[in-house]
Amino acid sequence: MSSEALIILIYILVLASFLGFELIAKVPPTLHTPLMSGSNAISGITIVGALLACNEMGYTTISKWLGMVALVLATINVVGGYTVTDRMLKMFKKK
Amino acid sequence: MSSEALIILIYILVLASFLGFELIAKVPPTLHTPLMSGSNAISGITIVGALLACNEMGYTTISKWLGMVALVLATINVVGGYTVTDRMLKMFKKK
Amino acid sequence: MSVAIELAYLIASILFVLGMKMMNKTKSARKGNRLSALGMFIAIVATLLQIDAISMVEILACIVVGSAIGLYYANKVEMTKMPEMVAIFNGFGGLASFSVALSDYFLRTEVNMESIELVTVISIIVSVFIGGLTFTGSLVAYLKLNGNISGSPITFKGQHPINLILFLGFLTAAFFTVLDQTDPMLIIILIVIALVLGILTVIPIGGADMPVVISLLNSYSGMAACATGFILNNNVLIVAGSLVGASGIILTQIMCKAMNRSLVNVLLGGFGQTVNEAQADGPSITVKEIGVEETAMLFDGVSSVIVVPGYGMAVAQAQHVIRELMEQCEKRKIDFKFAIHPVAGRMPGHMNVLLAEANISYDKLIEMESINDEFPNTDLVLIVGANDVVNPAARNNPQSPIYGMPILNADKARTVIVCKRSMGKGYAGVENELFGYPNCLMLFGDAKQTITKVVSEMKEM
Amino acid sequence: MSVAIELAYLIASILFVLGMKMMNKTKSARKGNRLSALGMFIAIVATLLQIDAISMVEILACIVVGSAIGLYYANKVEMTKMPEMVAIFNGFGGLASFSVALSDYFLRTEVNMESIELVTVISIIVSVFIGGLTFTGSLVAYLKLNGNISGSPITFKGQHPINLILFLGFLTAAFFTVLDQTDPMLIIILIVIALVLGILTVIPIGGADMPVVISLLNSYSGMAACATGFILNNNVLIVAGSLVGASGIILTQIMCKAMNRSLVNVLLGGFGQTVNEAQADGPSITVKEIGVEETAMLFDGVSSVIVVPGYGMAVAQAQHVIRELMEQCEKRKIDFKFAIHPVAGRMPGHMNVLLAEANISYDKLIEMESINDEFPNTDLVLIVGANDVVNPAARNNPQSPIYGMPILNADKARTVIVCKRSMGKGYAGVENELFGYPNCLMLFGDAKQTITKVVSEMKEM
Amino acid sequence: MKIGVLKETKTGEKRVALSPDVIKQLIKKEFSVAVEQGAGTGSNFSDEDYKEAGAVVGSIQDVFASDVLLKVNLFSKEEVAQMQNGSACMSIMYAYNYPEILDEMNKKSIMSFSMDAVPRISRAQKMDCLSSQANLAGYKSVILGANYLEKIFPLMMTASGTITPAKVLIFGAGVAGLQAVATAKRLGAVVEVSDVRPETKEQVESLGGRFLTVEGADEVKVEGGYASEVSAEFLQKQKELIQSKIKDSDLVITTALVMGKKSPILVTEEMVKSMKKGAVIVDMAVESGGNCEISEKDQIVQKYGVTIIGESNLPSLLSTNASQLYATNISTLLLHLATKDGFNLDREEEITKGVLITYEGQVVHEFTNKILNK
Amino acid sequence: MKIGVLKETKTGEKRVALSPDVIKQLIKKEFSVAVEQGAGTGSNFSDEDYKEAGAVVGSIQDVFASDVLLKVNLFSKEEVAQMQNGSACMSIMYAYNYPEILDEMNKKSIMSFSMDAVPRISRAQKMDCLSSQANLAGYKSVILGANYLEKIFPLMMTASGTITPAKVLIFGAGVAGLQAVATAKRLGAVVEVSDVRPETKEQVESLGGRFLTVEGADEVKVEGGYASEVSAEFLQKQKELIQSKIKDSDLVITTALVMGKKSPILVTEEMVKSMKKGAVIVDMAVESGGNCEISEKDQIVQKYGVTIIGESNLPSLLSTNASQLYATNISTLLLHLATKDGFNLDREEEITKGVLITYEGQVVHEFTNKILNK
Ligand SMILES: NC(=O)c1ccc[n+]([C@@H]2O[C@H](COP(=O)([O-])OP(=O)(O)OC[C@H]3O[C@@H](n4cnc5c(N)ncnc54)[C@H](OP(=O)(O)O)[C@@H]3O)[C@@H](O)[C@H]2O)c1
Ligand SMILES: NC(=O)c1ccc[n+]([C@@H]2O[C@H](COP(=O)([O-])OP(=O)(O)OC[C@H]3O[C@@H](n4cnc5c(N)ncnc54)[C@H](OP(=O)(O)O)[C@@H]3O)[C@@H](O)[C@H]2O)c1
Ligand SMILES: NC(=O)c1ccc[n+]([C@@H]2O[C@H](COP(=O)([O-])OP(=O)(O)OC[C@H]3O[C@@H](n4cnc5c(N)ncnc54)[C@H](O)[C@@H]3O)[C@@H](O)[C@H]2O)c1
Ligand SMILES: NC(=O)c1ccc[n+]([C@@H]2O[C@H](COP(=O)([O-])OP(=O)(O)OC[C@H]3O[C@@H](n4cnc5c(N)ncnc54)[C@H](O)[C@@H]3O)[C@@H](O)[C@H]2O)c1
Repeated sequence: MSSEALIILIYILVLASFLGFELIAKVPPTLHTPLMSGSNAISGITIVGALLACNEMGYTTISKWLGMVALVLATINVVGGYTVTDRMLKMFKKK
Repeated sequence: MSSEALIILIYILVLASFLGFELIAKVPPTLHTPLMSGSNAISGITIVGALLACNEMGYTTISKWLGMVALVLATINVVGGYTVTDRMLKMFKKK
Repeated sequence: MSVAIELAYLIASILFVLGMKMMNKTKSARKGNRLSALGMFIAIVATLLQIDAISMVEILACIVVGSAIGLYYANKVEMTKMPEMVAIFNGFGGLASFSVALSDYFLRTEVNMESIELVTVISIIVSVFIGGLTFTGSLVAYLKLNGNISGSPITFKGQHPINLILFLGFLTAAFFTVLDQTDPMLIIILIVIALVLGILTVIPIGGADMPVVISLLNSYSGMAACATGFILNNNVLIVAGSLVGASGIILTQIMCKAMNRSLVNVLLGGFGQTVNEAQADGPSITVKEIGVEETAMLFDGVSSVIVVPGYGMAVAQAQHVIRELMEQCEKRKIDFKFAIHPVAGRMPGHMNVLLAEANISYDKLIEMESINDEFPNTDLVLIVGANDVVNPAARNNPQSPIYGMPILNADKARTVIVCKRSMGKGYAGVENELFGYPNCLMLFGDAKQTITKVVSEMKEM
Repeated sequence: MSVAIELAYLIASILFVLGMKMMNKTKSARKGNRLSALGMFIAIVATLLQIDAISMVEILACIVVGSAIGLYYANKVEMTKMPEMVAIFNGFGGLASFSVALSDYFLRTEVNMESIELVTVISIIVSVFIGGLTFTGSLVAYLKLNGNISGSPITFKGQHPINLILFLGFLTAAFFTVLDQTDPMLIIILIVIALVLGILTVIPIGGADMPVVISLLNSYSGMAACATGFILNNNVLIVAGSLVGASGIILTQIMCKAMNRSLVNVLLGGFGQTVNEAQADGPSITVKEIGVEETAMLFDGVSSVIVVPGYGMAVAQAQHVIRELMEQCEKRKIDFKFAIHPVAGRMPGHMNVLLAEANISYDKLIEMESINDEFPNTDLVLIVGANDVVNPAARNNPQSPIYGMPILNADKARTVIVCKRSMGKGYAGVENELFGYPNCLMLFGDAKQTITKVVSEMKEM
Repeated sequence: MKIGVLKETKTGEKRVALSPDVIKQLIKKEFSVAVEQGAGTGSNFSDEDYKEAGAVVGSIQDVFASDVLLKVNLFSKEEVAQMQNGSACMSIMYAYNYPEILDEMNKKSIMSFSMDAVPRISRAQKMDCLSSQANLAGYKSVILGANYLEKIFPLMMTASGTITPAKVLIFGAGVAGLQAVATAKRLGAVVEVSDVRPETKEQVESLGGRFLTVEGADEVKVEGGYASEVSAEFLQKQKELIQSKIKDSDLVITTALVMGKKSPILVTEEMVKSMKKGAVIVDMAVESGGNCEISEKDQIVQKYGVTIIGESNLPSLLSTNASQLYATNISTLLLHLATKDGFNLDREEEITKGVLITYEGQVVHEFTNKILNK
Repeated sequence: MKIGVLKETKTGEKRVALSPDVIKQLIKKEFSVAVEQGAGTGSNFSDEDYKEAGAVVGSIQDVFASDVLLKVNLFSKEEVAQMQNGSACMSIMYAYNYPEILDEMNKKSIMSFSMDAVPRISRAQKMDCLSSQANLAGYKSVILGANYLEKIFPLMMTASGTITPAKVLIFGAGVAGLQAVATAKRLGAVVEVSDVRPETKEQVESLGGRFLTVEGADEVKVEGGYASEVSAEFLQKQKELIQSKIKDSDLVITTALVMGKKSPILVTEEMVKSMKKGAVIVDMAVESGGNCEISEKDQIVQKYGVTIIGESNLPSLLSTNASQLYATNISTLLLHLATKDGFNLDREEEITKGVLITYEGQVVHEFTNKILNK
């Protein structure tokens, strides 16, 4: 990776982190758990990495096996996370 | 510019814009004018562009002249902007 | 990587940001979650488009298995078990990042036999460390919450020094890994230390602090994803990961504040002293606690409320904030009354004076005889600083000094919340068994302060 | 471009973000501004390091000239002329971006004779358009505020169609420029249209709306800088420019809301109708509105508050919620008092009865004579349903039926918020000019309801 | 300029025209003040207090030798006789009721100012003794009623049973009426109010009282803040409403005045009969004829099991406060009209025009003349 | 079982032992009730009201022919003389003060129950007439004081000046004292309280009053809710504190009782001299000797410019409510002791043991015996 490319990635890291800070500045306590759960689902974005890791030729490499383990786990995280969050938030519906 | 490089610039644009939105979500009215003035000074960042534009060989090119005009203007904007903002904010000092 | 895919990632990133923003408000939270799910979907589909046909079968199989497990548990779990669920999902996320990092490491060192750039090595180490720690930490949190291991803090001497030594060991191993990227021994050391540290930092923490820990681990798993993004040079991982990492830290801080703990305390992993030991002597009663938010949610869901004020309301001067509570309830069309026990307080008419001061109209105040039959049909009774006047011992226990005194049948209501500072006794100095009843929840704290919080929670709903 | 310089830019960007964040709170605003100035300094120095020695002399000369002018005017200008100053500085910023873009254009086409990439061409056009428009627009705003041209809206028939035609003309010329980058005629057309549009969109707008316009133009100049960043492929320009662009839009929106105008209205440039005709008969007063959230924020930032209660507080029965407001303020260590006018309300001691009911201790209530000298040193006065008792006409206007009545000098405070339902008159039936004072903001609505909202906003902060 | 303060002579009057605090301020403005011995006793101001404040405490003769004489109540014939020719005097006069006193004053060319005639305009509020005294009277009416009532005001739920709150019915929501509402409400009573002026509804509610709306109420004319006489139809409807309410009332306070007229009868003998045993009526309009048919001035009547209090001088029962406020009122008016060098009248000015009754041997006050010449 | 209600004979007593409402409930339980003619007049209960409730209203002879006689105050020798041998009677007796009456009762073997001796335990609260009457007395003491005071209670900022709030100083935060705090506070006064029992601090503050803490207060012993005598040292310190506070007070209310003893002197003559002119003292302990040195029982004393009210029977001034509550108390006790078929005593039971004074010709009450045999 060129150092310029790295710097640009750092730009993105920094800006996104700031954004993360700002976005959660004020949350009512009732939303703490759903929010935690929802952002946990987002952190399942590592699924993209897992997919790419799986995309290796041949069967026997440890890399591929690790990738597949990662893929299953990340999928659980993503699918389960979003579903659970949605269930929680359903309760907030005004009667 | 490669399209990948462009996309990365767009990432930065998007994230910074979001951040801009979030940062100013709630400002007390008394701070409206100082904030406007302060962010105006930041927009004087174009001074960097002006500096780069001035950095051309030879004297006669229109580019260079434009660059120098830009530099003077941008400097006024930056220096004047920050100074004026500071003066305004001095008034808010807690007694 | 084609521009189209990069654009898809950009859109996914934007959707994550918007989704997270909308999760901030009760009204839009659900839509926000769906938006972020949409972003995830787009990111996954875009990635799948890059996949070689050969790997596709296994990949889809993995996805199907993962989805099935995720869906099954997410739908099966009871509402009360949500925190456990979040913990374990989070652990899986951490483990996934960990695995991806290792996968990439082995791919480069073992398969391609190439040497790795510095940035990438560091990223891999970070990802392994944080991912592994997140995994075991979350697992411990899950087991604690689930009751598989004791919820109370498990502490031993030298905890902190051991953690420190392990961490320094990790740093050393990391340093050598950077120098010699191909030694699998070093990597195994790194892995083991990360996993052990996850266990060691969470095990000494008490059950009540678990939500904070989970939130922090959640932030960590975001950071792990971010590190993975650096390994793979992938923007969407960086954006999403750092969003979660940063927002998780803030959320943790907010939660700490709500629990009156400092973040430093949490970050050092040194917290875990138990919360409010009920200081009751004599035959102690096991009580269930309820928090301010849940109280507010309970109020939000009922259709009839009776408030039983007592001397504690007078001491706390909580009458004004109780009027606000009344206003909030009436806005929600909840039937709201006060049950006035004739000897509540310390002088005849004590409650009357205070409630009149708070401008509560006389027709809301119901005498004991008239209201006692209404309790069984009442959804929620809030007892504010009253004790003796709702003590069922007056009915049940001929030995009790208050036996024979008529009491308010608050215990007969569907749910009873008792707002008082502690397990302290009332004027008569006797234990109150009501507090241990199955339909009774204790809301500990000064009446004015806690109810103020309940009201502001309700206002936000 | 070396890594060090890129890192410097990164640091500058971070400082801009932090600075802007800190500008949000009265307490930290000044520090924030300095932080952002530091960022700018770092960016400039880093850039200078790239400069060839040959150009250095002229560059330094330009910087010295610019700094001297900027410093001179910034220090000379009176406080009341601040908005003009901001407008003209902003115009210069726009013109600078415009010039840089043109400079780059000519450099590539005339000097280097190379063909330009699509992205760059578009960026140049955008930069020229926005920069030019910002310049002339700001100039007009400056002249209007300075009184060089009439502050009242200058309108003529067909304004909107002409603007539209010009804009379409610009788009056409832009299209052809993209096709043929070397035709200077096209560039001149673009320049002229941009400059003319700037004038035309601002000239029809009235003086009272100028702050909104300036804020919008400020946002535009940020966008111009951002476009310039795309031309030069420079991250710090993009970050800083888009920060300013986005925050400027939001700020404009907030200001519109405070003035009760819609942003669409402003964005279309079709604004300029005077602000909410106060439904008063007789000489109408132009007032500035404030919302609940901003009120809460104002309270959050001050150190002394005086509340002036009047008959409206009694009608709304707002005394209890005002006590809550007091509690919130006292939590923030804000000095909080009540100024009791002897004839506030409709009977002697009316306010005393109500405030005593709300349990506000007597020592918070200050008589008119004692408190009147304190107003000039008070950050914020909240007038709750009072009208006649704070009407400066009693001091100033011998024709007024209340002339000669002693009043509370609430108008002397730094900021005054008036909470009442409408522009309705008080007991004496006279207009209150205070409401139109520059330091006065109207918080319309029933006193109890609005202050309840303010309090719950404050609780969330 | 020398100011004289006489001791009040009316029976039961405990107020005094100037308080030591106010005298201090006058002395600062270089007036001199003479106070009759013992003038302040009823208000708990001792002669020492006055001396400390800078006044001369002297015999009645000393006081009569002043440029302006101040009192609370109207000067008697004897007092006028002792005044110096061409001097001035100020008090609550209700001048139109006492033409004979005015004649005496005119004979001696005495300039008189009436405190009750201060116009009810914003800038004159500080001189308005009708408001200041009515305000105290409103408070006192409730205390007095509460003291005579054999029940307590607030709702009380006790081990020995629940005591229901007292019901207080108030007629007239003027200054006195509103203060009565506030005081009764504070003590925990349920308060209902009847008034002819519809705008008082909001005012009553702002104090937590319930307003009894009579239909046809919009026909009432209001002149300068005072209710003018109302239609017979209105009164009839009001009566019916009251009849239904008064039966349950524990305390009735009547404050309904119509300026310059006999006050309306609102509580008839019939109604009193229908009331609960032990109920109490405080008739604050008793001085001008009474709102209750069977109230008697300065008497406490027990009839049909009801106690009817006809105290005509309620402010005097709160003499300390009443004198403090009255002193502020009268001194503010005096300072408006005079400097240390003497009176300085602008006879076109609204307040001066409003309060000046006799001047250079003539009754110059419009309203007084209107009533007297009728 | 026949219950007889006698008319009270004590001067100034307007209460009555049973109210029509309570009689209705007794009749439902198949008791029969005879009420002496005119017994309820003072409390605004007419003979008709009693008849409607189901009582027989008859002559005094009819009433004496009952199984149990009820009164508020102790029976006189003459009344005991007219009672049937072996019948029963109940009233507030303060038996230890009247051995001669007890002798008379014992001679006729009359069973007597004293209302003031109800033990202060939770389940007896409904019979506790000391609380119910003290509560009313506390309210009344403030109303009475406010009525005698020549100032108003609340702070009032008016056009004619600001009236500062009245300062009320209350001694003793028992039932009466606390109700006085609440009432004075409601009316807008600034209230300060002194008590020997430290736990009353929190109670006073819960009503918005300020508690004056005397150092050494922890030494006070409390027996069954009553304050026992306190150390001389404490009293001295308390005195000093009071001396500094009482000078500024407008209204002083004293409620400090020590059971079975003369009440402590808290306000000395010296202190009264130091008070403001026009101040008022209400001495609620006057019956048992008074907390104020110069208060006189049932007199209103004016001394040193201070009004000292020594009304010994404040509840009687709120006769309607007082009778209602007393009737609940006495009927609850009666129902505890008897059924429609007569008394049914369990002499080991705490309440019965507490209230039974004479039984089968003997004084059987421990505390009474203790005092009498001293
Ligand atoms: N009404 C009368 O006339 C009278 C007179 C004398 C005695 N009594 C007796 O007083 C008792 C009255 O019963 P009650 O139920 O009203 O009171 P209680 O039984 O005395 O209980 C009051 C409770 O309030 C809680 N508390 C105190 N301060 C508080 C605060 N700031 N915030 C929240 N809670 C607070 C205390 O628990 P924590 O310490 O855990 O917070 C206490 O258990 C009866 O036993 C009655 O017989 C009544
Ligand atoms: N104190 C006395 O003894 C006495 C006696 C008689 C007359 N006065 C006269 O009364 C006046 C008192 O002055 P003031 O400033 O207290 O009152 P004011 O001048 O009468 O003004 C009251 C204001 O309250 C607003 N208001 C009414 N209801 C409201 C609600 N629910 N929420 C928010 N605002 C509400 C009204 O404006 P909107 O309609 O726009 O909401 C009105 O302008 C003086 O002129 C005085 O001379 C006094
Ligand atoms: N401008 C000022 O600053 C100022 C000063 C003082 C008073 N005022 C106003 O003047 C008004 C009158 O004050 P006041 O106390 O002297 O009034 P008042 O003593 O003349 O009358 C008392 C009240 O009785 C009412 N009333 C008359 N006839 C009635 C009837 N038949 N039934 C029921 N009620 C009846 C009147 O409407 C009035 O409210 C007040 O409301 C006050 O707002 C204004
Ligand atoms: N268990 C129950 O249900 C119940 C029922 C009624 C009363 N009580 C309690 O009994 C207590 C006593 O009630 P009471 O009103 O009959 O008391 P009381 O009339 O015997 O005494 C009045 C008060 O005077 C105080 N006092 C005595 N000496 C004093 C001194 N030198 N200076 C200042 N204060 C002095 C006492 O402490 C007491 O508070 C009450 O506080 C109440 O809580 C309990």
